Amino acid sequence: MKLRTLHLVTAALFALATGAASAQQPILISGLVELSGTGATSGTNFDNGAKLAAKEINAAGGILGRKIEYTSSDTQSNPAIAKALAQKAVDAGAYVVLGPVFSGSILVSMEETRRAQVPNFTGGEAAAITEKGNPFIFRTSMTQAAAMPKVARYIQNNLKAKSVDVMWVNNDFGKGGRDMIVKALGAEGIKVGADIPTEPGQVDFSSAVLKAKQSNSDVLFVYTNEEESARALRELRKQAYAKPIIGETTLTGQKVIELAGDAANGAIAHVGLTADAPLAPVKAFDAAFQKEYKAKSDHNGLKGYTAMYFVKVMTERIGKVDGKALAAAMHGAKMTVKDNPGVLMDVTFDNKGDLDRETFMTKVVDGKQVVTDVLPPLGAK
Amino acid sequence: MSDASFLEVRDVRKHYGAIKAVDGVSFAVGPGEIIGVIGPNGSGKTTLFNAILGQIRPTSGSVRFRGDDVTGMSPLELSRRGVGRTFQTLQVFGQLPVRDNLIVAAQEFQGTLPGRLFAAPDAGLGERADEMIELFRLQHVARLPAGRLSYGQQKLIDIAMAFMAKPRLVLLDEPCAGVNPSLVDQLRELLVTLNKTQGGSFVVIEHNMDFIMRLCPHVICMVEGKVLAEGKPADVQANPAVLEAYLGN
Amino acid sequence: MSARRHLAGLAVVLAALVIVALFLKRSDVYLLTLWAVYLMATMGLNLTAGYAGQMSLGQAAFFGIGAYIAALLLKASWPFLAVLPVAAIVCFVVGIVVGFPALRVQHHYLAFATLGFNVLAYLAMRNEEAITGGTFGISGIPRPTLFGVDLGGHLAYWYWTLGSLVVLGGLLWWLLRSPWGRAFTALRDNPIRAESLGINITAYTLLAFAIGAACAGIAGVYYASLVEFIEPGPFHFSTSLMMLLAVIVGGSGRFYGPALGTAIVILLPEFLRGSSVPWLKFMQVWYLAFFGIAVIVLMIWLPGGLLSLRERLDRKGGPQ
Amino acid sequence: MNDFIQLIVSGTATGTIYALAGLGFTLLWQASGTINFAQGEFVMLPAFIMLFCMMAGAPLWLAFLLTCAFAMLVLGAGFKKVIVDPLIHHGVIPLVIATLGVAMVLKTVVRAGYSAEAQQFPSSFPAGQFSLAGITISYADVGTLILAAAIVIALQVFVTRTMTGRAMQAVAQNTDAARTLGIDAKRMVLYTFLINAILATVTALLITPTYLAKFDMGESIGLKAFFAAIIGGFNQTRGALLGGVLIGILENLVGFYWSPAYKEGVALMLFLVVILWRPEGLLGTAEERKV
Repeated sequence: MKLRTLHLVTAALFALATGAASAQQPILISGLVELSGTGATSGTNFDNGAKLAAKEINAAGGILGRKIEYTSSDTQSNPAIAKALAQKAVDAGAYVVLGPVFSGSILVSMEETRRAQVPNFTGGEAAAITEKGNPFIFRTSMTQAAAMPKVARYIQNNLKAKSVDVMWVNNDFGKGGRDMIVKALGAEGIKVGADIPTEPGQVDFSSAVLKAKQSNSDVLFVYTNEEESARALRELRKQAYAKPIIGETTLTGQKVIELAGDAANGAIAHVGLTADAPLAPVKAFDAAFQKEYKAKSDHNGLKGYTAMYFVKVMTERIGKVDGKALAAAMHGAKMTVKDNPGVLMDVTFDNKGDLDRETFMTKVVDGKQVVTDVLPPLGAK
Repeated sequence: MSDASFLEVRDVRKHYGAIKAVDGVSFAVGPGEIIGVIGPNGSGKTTLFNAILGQIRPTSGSVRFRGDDVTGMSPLELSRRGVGRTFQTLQVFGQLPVRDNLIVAAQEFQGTLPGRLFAAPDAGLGERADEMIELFRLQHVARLPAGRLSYGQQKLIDIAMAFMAKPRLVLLDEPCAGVNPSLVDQLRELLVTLNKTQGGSFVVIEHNMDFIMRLCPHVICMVEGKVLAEGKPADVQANPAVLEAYLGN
Repeated sequence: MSARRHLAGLAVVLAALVIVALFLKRSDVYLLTLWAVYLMATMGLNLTAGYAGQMSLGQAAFFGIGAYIAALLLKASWPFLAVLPVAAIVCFVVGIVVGFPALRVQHHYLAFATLGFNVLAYLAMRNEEAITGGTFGISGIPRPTLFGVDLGGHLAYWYWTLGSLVVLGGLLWWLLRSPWGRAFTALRDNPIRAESLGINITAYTLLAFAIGAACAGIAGVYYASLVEFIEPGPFHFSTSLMMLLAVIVGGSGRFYGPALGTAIVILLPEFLRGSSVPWLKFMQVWYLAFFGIAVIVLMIWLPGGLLSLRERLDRKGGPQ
Repeated sequence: MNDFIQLIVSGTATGTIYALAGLGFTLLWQASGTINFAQGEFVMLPAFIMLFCMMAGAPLWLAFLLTCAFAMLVLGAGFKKVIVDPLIHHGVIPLVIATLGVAMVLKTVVRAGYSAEAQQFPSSFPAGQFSLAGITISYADVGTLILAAAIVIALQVFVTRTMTGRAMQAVAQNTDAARTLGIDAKRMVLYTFLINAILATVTALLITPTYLAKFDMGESIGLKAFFAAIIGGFNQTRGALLGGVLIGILENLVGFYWSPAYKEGVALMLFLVVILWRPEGLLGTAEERKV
């Protein structure tokens, strides 16, 4: 009798111990982010978003009862370093890799995560990322290929423009967007007027704006990073450019409005995911982010945040911490805000790793980003 | 050719605006001759050297060496023709060991440029360098970087370098400056030895009168860019104009 | 240090690099390889700037030219060993052209002239999309198979790069011991005196540039094949600055200076990043500030670089 | 034609900014043979100091004055004492390398210690613009131009017409001779460092509204400033102005009439042409190669 009791107690203790052990063993998630170099702003936002989500999830009990251990490392915006860090993350036994944001870096580092069969969520928007048939790569935002047709359609239907000038920044982000918008405008039968490349970090936009003024097209499409967008808007205001100015994602962002001041008023942009979206979960995110980091999140913050929640939702759906199974389940996955507020908006993934969701048309009014239209997902007809 | 000298400087002028640093100097040097150039500071001696050696281009006048016109030729071309020099200030390669300083002073005269890449590290000049080191009594410091030696030792290296390639003509700019007086005699004997064993003509600028008088059979005195007197050392020294130029200053 | 002790020391270090790699993680081996690749370029820069005294801030451009040549030719299925001489020769020729300003200007002017070349090369890499792929770069660059041995694995590629580094280092060692090496030093220490001794300073200046550039071109080939992707970013002039600082911090004009300097620039920040010790973590954010201070302090107290430390101490304690 | 003039006008405004930063380069070079690779960061740091002062509640003018004092202390006297003085006798290169180190330190301190993001900065001039014969000119452009021109002229007058200025020039041309004339050479060199620090602060005040306060804002401005100085003539105060304006205008013309892609290469091309054809710069006087 005594002996049996002892056995029972030991067994119970043992079970408790192992159970506790597996509950305490954290899930390792590695972030590869641009904390310095040219991508510092994007990477820092992405990283902060992911950190915030991990904190919330852990506070609510973690994933399948296990805590998330999120560690981020700096790629210095350098692909060679990103590749090394991806190997390091794999060596350390990461369950999932988040980032990098820069397309140049992710194109290199995703080869490493693919080799190790670790799911990789990226902030990159270049079309090429999901065209390589890599079953372990997933986006956290809509591609330029998906966004630009929406912009072109808006220009056609709402602005009734016959010709458009395109001002873009000559980096992988700007060049990719420029190629896509030219294609999308062509599909709508809209003529492209002046094609105006600008340099990253460019300060003087007078000749660029003059080119746009001279070509006399109906609309100007601006696709540059935040600081350059602000400078372009100021110069456009200075030279009294009177036509509609439309952009994608960055143009009406918080940072641009802050930097451009009055000159941002009137700018229109299509935004995939914005901290100003008129949705309750996004507003909650916005408040939490501002409280945590004393700054407003840009779209990259939302990318990092939602990526972490995608991992949580899908891991709980498959019921185990298994990278290969997670990757398989992600293809064709659908997540709704109703069940999982952390994903912020209803979202679906296709079998290439691209995602689809509602998007917004925004406009800057009195120094504030205002949502003017909600555009349905591409897949929804 | 019998009349034509080894080195012939004819009416060389170097003007900087209104300043006439060298103002019509002519002289000739025969094979194996040692000529001294004296004169107060600022009389244009070093400028004359630089104009002869292609460091600066003379305003007018001509320089002929072994019958060829070499006026305004680069120092590189002149060195190829067998003209060596030392500078007024110390000019050794401070980071190279003494022995390498001597080898580098002659290696470019061995073979072709590509050939030297594949040549022995000492370019076949090791023995010659050791000879010079012995002659100048530098054995104990031969492996040290030249820049770490005393001024007098560096000066000796500097002079030895000018003779490494067995030049036909050497122009020495103040070889005694900064040299310990006890070494001056040794230096003069060295130059005499070199003149005898190697041949070649020397032109020496020097302020040390005793040194010049005992070394050079022929002396030129320059004042304000012009040749004031020329001839045997004793004659030049006794020339009243020369005395006045020195004392007048 | 006697020649025998030198060789023995080198053999020990090389053996350590060979053996240690067997126990390292994949990512650490990759970083070691990256160090070896950058070292090829900084050893070349050490010849140009350290031995011959021609301050060049354009080394990353040659590095990039080599990498782009490799990317294009390797993707066109050229054998690796055929790509190497092409990259080296092209960079050698471009190096001669870039060296020309050095004949007219010196020091800081030269630094800016070569930096200007670097910026132009960078702009061309970004804008000449038809050749370079523009800002998207070129991906899918293969790793070589040599004599039937596949060098695609991380260890195989490391040994291949290390072997190549030793060969390149040997060639440079031999070159520096030849009369050319002496002429380069003479050119740096005193060009005017050198010319009066028959040293063709025009030829040697251009050669110093060209040989340094060829080394960077070779390094570029190994880089492209290592990372398997290139874009203009790594060939920005800031890389040239880091390469020059690596040479100077290690000890310019000292044969092993670049090895130490490159390790400090490439390996040390990654080591700090990987560390979990709190104060080292703090260092990773502030790393560049400390590096900058170290550079200033070195310039003031030890301008010969870290490798001159012993000599400096010897001299202080010595009879002089 | 209007376009052309518009490009010239805005190019001139940009160019005067390059010139202001380039002016500091030439001053330091003339007085002490210092090549300052951290010149761009010398503009960046005051921008952030001004921001801090304003965050603490100071109005712009007060922030500017406080920052001037700070800059003179740290970027003027401190820089000279700690970096330049110990290194100046070792030749140009070690000092160049050390200033590269200074640039790295300043950038990292701002980035790691404050923020990697661009911050906006208030303009010292009223917003808005006016049209003149079809050309739009902003008040900021006019203000920058006038202020920059005034500074260059004032500096020229100071150097050539005042006792202190002439003493400074004497030191710049021949330190030893100046010393024998009883000029306190050390003090004169210190003055140039202080003037350079103030120039950098003024440049920061003028450019930060457009460049935005960011840790790496100094990179491009530093480079352009140096090119402006060399193109104009390194040993001439007026040279930097000519070089800067030339770069500003040509950049705009190339960007508009040829390709914006190579706009950033304009300064370099001009620089390469100048050093190959006239190394002393357009307005500079040749310096004899020292034997």
